[in-house]
Amino acid sequence: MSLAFMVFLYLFLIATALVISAIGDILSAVITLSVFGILLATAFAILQAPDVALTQAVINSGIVTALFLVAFSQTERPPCYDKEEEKEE
Amino acid sequence: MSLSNLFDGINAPFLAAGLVLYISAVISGEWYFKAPGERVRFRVLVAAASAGSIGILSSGNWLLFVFFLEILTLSLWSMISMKEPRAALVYLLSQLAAAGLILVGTAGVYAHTGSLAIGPVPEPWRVFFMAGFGIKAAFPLLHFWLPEAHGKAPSPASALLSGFAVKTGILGLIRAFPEPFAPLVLIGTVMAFFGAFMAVFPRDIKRVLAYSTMSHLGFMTAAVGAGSGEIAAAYAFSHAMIKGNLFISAGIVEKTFGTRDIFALRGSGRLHFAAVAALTAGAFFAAGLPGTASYLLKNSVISSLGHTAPWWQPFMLTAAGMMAAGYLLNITAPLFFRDNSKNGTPKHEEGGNIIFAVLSVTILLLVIAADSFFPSILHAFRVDTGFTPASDKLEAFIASAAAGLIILLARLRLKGIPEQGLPDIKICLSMDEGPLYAFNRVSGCCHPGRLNTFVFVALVFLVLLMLTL
Amino acid sequence: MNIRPFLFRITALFLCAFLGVMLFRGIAAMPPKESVTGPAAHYLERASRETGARNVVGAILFDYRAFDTLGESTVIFTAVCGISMLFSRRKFHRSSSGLSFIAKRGIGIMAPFLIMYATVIILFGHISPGGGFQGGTIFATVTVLLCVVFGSSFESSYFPPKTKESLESGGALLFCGIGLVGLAAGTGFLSNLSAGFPAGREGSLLSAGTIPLLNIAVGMKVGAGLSAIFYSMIKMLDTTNDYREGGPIR
Amino acid sequence: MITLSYVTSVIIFCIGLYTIMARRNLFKTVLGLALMESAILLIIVSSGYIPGGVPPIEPFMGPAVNPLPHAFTLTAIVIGASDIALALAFIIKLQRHYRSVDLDRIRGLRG
Amino acid sequence: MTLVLAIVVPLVAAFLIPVFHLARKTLPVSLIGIMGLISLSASMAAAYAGWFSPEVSLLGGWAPEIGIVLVADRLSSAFLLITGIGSGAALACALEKFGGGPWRFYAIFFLLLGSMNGILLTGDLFNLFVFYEIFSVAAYLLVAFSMSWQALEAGLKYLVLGTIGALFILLGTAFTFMATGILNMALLSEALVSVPRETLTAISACLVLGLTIKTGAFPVHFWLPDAHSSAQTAVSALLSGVLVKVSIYALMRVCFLFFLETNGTVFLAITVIGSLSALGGHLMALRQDDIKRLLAYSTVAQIGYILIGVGCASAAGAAAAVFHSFNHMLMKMGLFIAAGNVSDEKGTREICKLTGLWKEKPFWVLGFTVLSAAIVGIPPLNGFMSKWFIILSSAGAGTVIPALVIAAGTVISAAYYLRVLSAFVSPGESDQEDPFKSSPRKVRSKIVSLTIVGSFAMFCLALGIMAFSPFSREYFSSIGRTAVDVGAYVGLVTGR
Repeated sequence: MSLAFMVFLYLFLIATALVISAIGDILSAVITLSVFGILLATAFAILQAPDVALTQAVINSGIVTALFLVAFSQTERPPCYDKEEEKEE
Repeated sequence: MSLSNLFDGINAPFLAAGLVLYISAVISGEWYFKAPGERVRFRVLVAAASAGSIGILSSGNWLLFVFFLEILTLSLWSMISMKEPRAALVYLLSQLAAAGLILVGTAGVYAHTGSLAIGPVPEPWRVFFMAGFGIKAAFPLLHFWLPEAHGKAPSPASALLSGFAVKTGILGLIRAFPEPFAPLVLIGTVMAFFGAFMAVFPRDIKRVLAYSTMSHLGFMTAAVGAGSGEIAAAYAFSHAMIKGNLFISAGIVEKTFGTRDIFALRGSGRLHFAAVAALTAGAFFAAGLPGTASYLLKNSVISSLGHTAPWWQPFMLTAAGMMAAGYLLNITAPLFFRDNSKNGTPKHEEGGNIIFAVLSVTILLLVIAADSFFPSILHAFRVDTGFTPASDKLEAFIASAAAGLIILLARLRLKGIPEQGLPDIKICLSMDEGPLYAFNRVSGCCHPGRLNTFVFVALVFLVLLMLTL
Repeated sequence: MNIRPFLFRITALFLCAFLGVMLFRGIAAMPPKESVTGPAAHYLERASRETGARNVVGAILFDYRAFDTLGESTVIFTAVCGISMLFSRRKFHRSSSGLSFIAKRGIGIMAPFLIMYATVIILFGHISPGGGFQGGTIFATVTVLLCVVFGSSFESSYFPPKTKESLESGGALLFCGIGLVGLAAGTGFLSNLSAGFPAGREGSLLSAGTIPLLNIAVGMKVGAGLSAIFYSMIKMLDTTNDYREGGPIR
Repeated sequence: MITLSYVTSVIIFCIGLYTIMARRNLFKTVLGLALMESAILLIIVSSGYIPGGVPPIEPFMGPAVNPLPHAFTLTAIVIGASDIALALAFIIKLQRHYRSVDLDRIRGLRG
Repeated sequence: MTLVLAIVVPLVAAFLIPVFHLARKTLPVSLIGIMGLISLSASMAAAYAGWFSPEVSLLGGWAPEIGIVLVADRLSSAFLLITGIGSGAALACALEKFGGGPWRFYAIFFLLLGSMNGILLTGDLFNLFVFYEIFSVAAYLLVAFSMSWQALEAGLKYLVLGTIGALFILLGTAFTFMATGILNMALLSEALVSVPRETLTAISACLVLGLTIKTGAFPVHFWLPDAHSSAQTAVSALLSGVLVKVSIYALMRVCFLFFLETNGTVFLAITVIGSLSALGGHLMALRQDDIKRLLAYSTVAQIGYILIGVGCASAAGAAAAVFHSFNHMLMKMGLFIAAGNVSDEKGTREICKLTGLWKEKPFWVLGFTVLSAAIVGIPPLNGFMSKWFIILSSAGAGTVIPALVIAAGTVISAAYYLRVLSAFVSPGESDQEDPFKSSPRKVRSKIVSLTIVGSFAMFCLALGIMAFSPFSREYFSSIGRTAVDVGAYVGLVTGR
C-alpha cells in the first residue's frame, strides 16, 4: 500500500482523536469515536491483521458505541420518572 | 538472655533499686487506691513492670533490651492513665519514639558488626542510641514528657517512674558508651543545672520532684560521660531510694490535705506532723548535705570528671547540687511556717489502710539511712567516698553562694508564675485545638476527591519515574 | 479565579508531551525487525501441523495460549455478571416501543442473514480470519439491532434473559470441560491434538481438534454476554419512552 | 512506515491521557480511556508488521506477519470493551445520585 | 497438575453458580460453603506443592517458550497461603452476613479467588495482565456491591485509576514484547539484559507505575481510602487484607525477575515510594474521624512498610516483606471485621460517636485492642517482630531514612489507634438504660465473625512469640532467598 495513503490515514486518525477530546457535545464525540474505530480497523487491515481489523470494527465501532449511546441517553434524559421509581425501590 | 550477666557490676545496683522500689510501690498502692478494682489493676501492672525490668536487666542483646523496655513502658503507661490519660498518652508516644530510635540504632549495629550483643556502639550509629536513651533519660530538649508524666501520675506509679523507668535510660547509656564520651558530660551538666533551675518555680510538689529527678539524671549522665559507669549505677541506686520515698510521701501529703500546692499547704505541718514527717525526712536526705550518701555521690561524680573537663562543668554540677537543697527547702519549709489559718483544718481523704503507706515509706527511709551512715555499702559499688580536697573547698563555697543567689533571685522575681511554671509543651490530641487541629486544616487538601487531579498526580509520578529510572 | 484550570491544563499538556517523547524514545531505540523471531517463528512454521488450523492467530488464541482466552472470556463473564448486578434491582418493565414499520420490516428481512453470518464467522474461525470473539460480538449486534428496532420486550421474547444466562455459563463450562478433558488425558490443561482430539482433514470444517469447539464456546459466551449487558442497560431507557407517550405498560 | 504508526499511536495515547485529565465530563474520561486503549492496540499490531508481509493464514503467499501481536490485540480489545462497558454502567448509576456527570460535583468522598 | 486446578476450580465454581441459581431462587449457604472449601483446598494443595517441591506445569503440553507456564515456588506458595486464609475468612463473614441471597456476589467472589490464584501462579507476563484484569474488574464490582452512592463513586474512581494502571502495565508488556519477542517471565529476565537503555527506562517506568497504582502506594493511593471505607465489612476486609497483597506479589515478582540486574534504581524508587506511603498513610490516618477511612489509610501506611522491605532488593528484605504482609493480613482483616460489626451495630462510623462499647460488646473491643496493639508494633505481638525485620533489612541495605520513617510511623499510629480505643472504652451516652433502642432490636450476635477476630488475635500473639525461634526465621528467610534467586527460578522453568 502506498505510503501516501498510510500518511493520510494516520493524519485522519489523529484528527478524529483531537475532535473526540476537544468537542463539547458528547453525542458527536461518541459518533467520532466510532469513526475513529473504523479508521483504526482499516489501519489494521493495511498492517495485514484481518482478525484484529474484524474484531476492532465490530467491537469498538459496534458494541462500544452502542453502549455509549445508551449510557448517554440514560444520563441526558431529565429523569422526571425518577421520583416515581425511587419510591418503588 | 543469659542470667549470668544479671549480677555483674553494673546491673547489681539497678537490681537492688528495682527490688526495693517495686515492693514499696505495691505496698503503697494498697493504700493509695480506694476502689478494689483499681487496686487489682495496679498490682497486675506492677507485676508486668517488674517482669519488664527483670527482662531489661538480664537481656543479652539490644533487641531483647528494647523488647522488655516497651513492655515496661506499656505497663507504666496504663498506670498513669488510671489517673491522667492525656499525660499517659504523651508519655507513651515519647517512649515509643525512644524505642523506635533505639531499634533503628540496633539495626545499624547489626548491619555494622553483624551481632546484636549489648556493647559499645560503633561510630555512625551512636546518634540514634544517644537520641533514644536521651528521650528515656529526659535530656534537656527531650524532657517534655517528664513533668507531665511524673507530676500527674498516681504517686506509687510516679515513684516507679522516677525510681526505675528513667534509670533504664541511664543503664542503656552505660552499656552503649562504656569509654569516656565528651558530649554526654556536656549534656549531663546542662541537664543538671536546667533541672535544678526549673525545680525552683513550680508550686506543685510533684512537679518540683520531677524536675529534681531531671537534675539528678544530669549527674548520672555526666558520670557516664566521664567513663565511670559504676558511679552512675551507685548514684542511680541511692537516687531511686530517695525519689521513691519523696514521691510516696508527697502522695501521703496529697491524700491527707487534698492538694499538692505548696502555697495552700502553708503551715499544715504544724497541724498534722505525722503526714509531713516522711516528706521532711526524705527531703533532708535528698538535699545532699555533707555526710549523707547523695553528698558523697555528688562529689564522686564531680571528681570523676577529672582535670580534662572545662572549669565551668564542675562548677555547674556543684551549683546544681546546692540548688537541690534550695528547692527541697522550698517545698518543706513553708509546711512549718506560722499558719495564717487560710485553709482551715486538713481535709482527711480516706485512702486505704494508712499502715501500708507508713510501711512503704519506712522501708525506703531505712535503706536510705543505711546507705548514708554506712558508706561501706557504697564501697561495694566501688565509689571513692573521700571528702573533697581543700583546693576544691573554695570552689564549692563559690558554687553554693551562686546557687543561693539564683534561688533567692528566682523566688523574688518570678513570684506570680502560674501553677505549672514555665509553659511546657502542651500536646493535646483532641481534634479541636492544638497542633492536630492545625494539621487537620492544612492537610484537608491532600485528598481532593476530583478524579482528574488523581490522574494528574499519577502522571507527575510517572514523569518523575521516567526521569529517575 | 479561572487562572487555575488554565494553568492545570497547560502543565497537563506539557507532561503528556514529555511522556510521549519518552515513550517514543523507548520505541525508537529498538532495532527494527526484518523477520519474525522468537516463539512467533515456531507458530508460523508448525501451526498447521501441530494444531491443524489454517488461521495461525486462531491457533495461538485457542491452542498455544488457550489459557489467555479462558482468562479473557472470564473477564467478559465478570463484566456481565457485575453489570446485571448493578442494574438487577430495577424493576423490569416490559415495553414495546420501536421504530417505524418500514425499519421493522427491513430489519426483519436482514436479521436471519446477520445471524447466519455470525455463525459462519464462529464456525470458520480456524480456517479464515474470525473466531469466537468476532462471531459472538456480531451475534450481540444482532440482538442490539432487534432491541432498538422492535423494542426490548420483543427481543426478550426471542432471547429471554434466562437463556442468555444459561447460554453464557454453558459456554464457560464447555470451555473448562474441554480443558479438563485435556487434563484427564494427562497432557496438560486445554491440550489439543496431543490429548487425542481428531485433527481431521486440513482446511475442512471439522478439523483442528478442539479449536472449533472452543470457538463455539467463546462465541456463546461473548454473544450472550454482550447482549445481556446491552439488554440490562437498555431496559431502563425503554421505560422513559413509554412514559412520555402514554404511560408505561405494566 | 512503521515509525509513522508508532508516532501516531503515541500521539493518540497522549491525547487520551490529556482528555482524562483536562475535561470535567465523566463521559470524556471514558472516551479518553477508549483512546488510550486504541493507541496501545495500534502499537502492538504495528510492532508485528513485516514490510511486504502477508496475513498469517496458512497458505502464506509471502513472508507472513508476526501472528503473536494479533492474538494479544484481540484479547486487549475485548478487555478494553468490558472495562468501558463497566465504566458506563457506573456512570449511569452514579448519575442517578449526583444528577450530573460533572467531575467537580462528583466529590462526595474527600479528606 | 494441582497448579491448574487451583485456578480452574474456583472459576468452574463461579460458572456453576448461575446454573444453580436458575434451578433455585436463593442458593443454600451450605452449597456456597462447600464450593468455598473445595476451591480453598485446591489453592492450599497448590501452595503445599509449591512449598516442598517447586513445580512447573506446562499448559496444553507446550514447551515454556511456546505456551503458557504455571510456576509455584516458595514465594508464590507463601502468598497463596495468605490469600487462602484471607479469602476463607472473608467468605465466612459474607456468608454469615448475607446468607445465600445475593448469588451474583458469590459468583464474582469465586472469580476473584480464581484470578488471585492465577496471578500468584502464572509464569507468563501477558497472562499476568489478563488475570490482573479479571482481578481488578471483580474488585471494582465487589467495592460497588453495596449500591450506596459512596460505594458507586468509590467503584468508579477505583475503576478509572485501575484501568489506567492496567493500560500502563499493558504498555510495559507491549514494550517488552517488542524489544525481545518473548513473553515468558523466566526467559524475559535473561533477554532483558540486552535491551537498550531508553527502552528499559520506558518499560520499568510503565510497569512500576501500573503496579504501584494497583497496590495503592502513596502518590497514587487516592482510590484506596474511598474503596476500602465505602465497601461492605467482609468486602473491605478482603480488599485490605488480601487484594493488596496480591498486587504486592505481582510487583515483587516482576521487579525481582526483571530489574534485579538490569535496572537497580527501580528498587531505590520502590524504597522512596514505600517511605512516602508510610509517612503519608499515617499522617492522613491521624486526621480521619471515620473509623473505616482511618483503617484504610493505615493500610496505605502498612503497604509502605512492605514496599520498604521490597525496596531493599535483598533476601532479608523480601523475607521481611512477606512476613509483614502475612501479619498485616491477619491484623487488618480482624480490625476491619471488628470495626465493621461495631459500626453496623451502632449505625454510625464517626469515631467520637462509637462510645460505650466496652460494656456492650467487650469481646469485640478486646479483639480490636489486641489487633491494634499488634499493628502499632507493641512487643509481644507479631507487628513488632515484622517491623523489626523490615528495619533490619533496610539498615542492612544502607538506607537509614526508611528505618526512621517506620519508627516515626509507630508513634503516629499509636496516636490514632489510641484515639479510637479511648473512644471505644469511654462511657457512652447509651449507658443510661434506653428502653426503646436496646431491647427490641436484638441483632443476632455474629459468632463466626467474632471467632475469626478472636482467632486472628491469638494467631498474632502466637506469631509474635514464634518469630523469636530460629525455626520460623529459617522458614521466612528461605522465602526471601527464593524470591531474590532469579537463577533458580529460570532453571526451574526452563528445566536447565
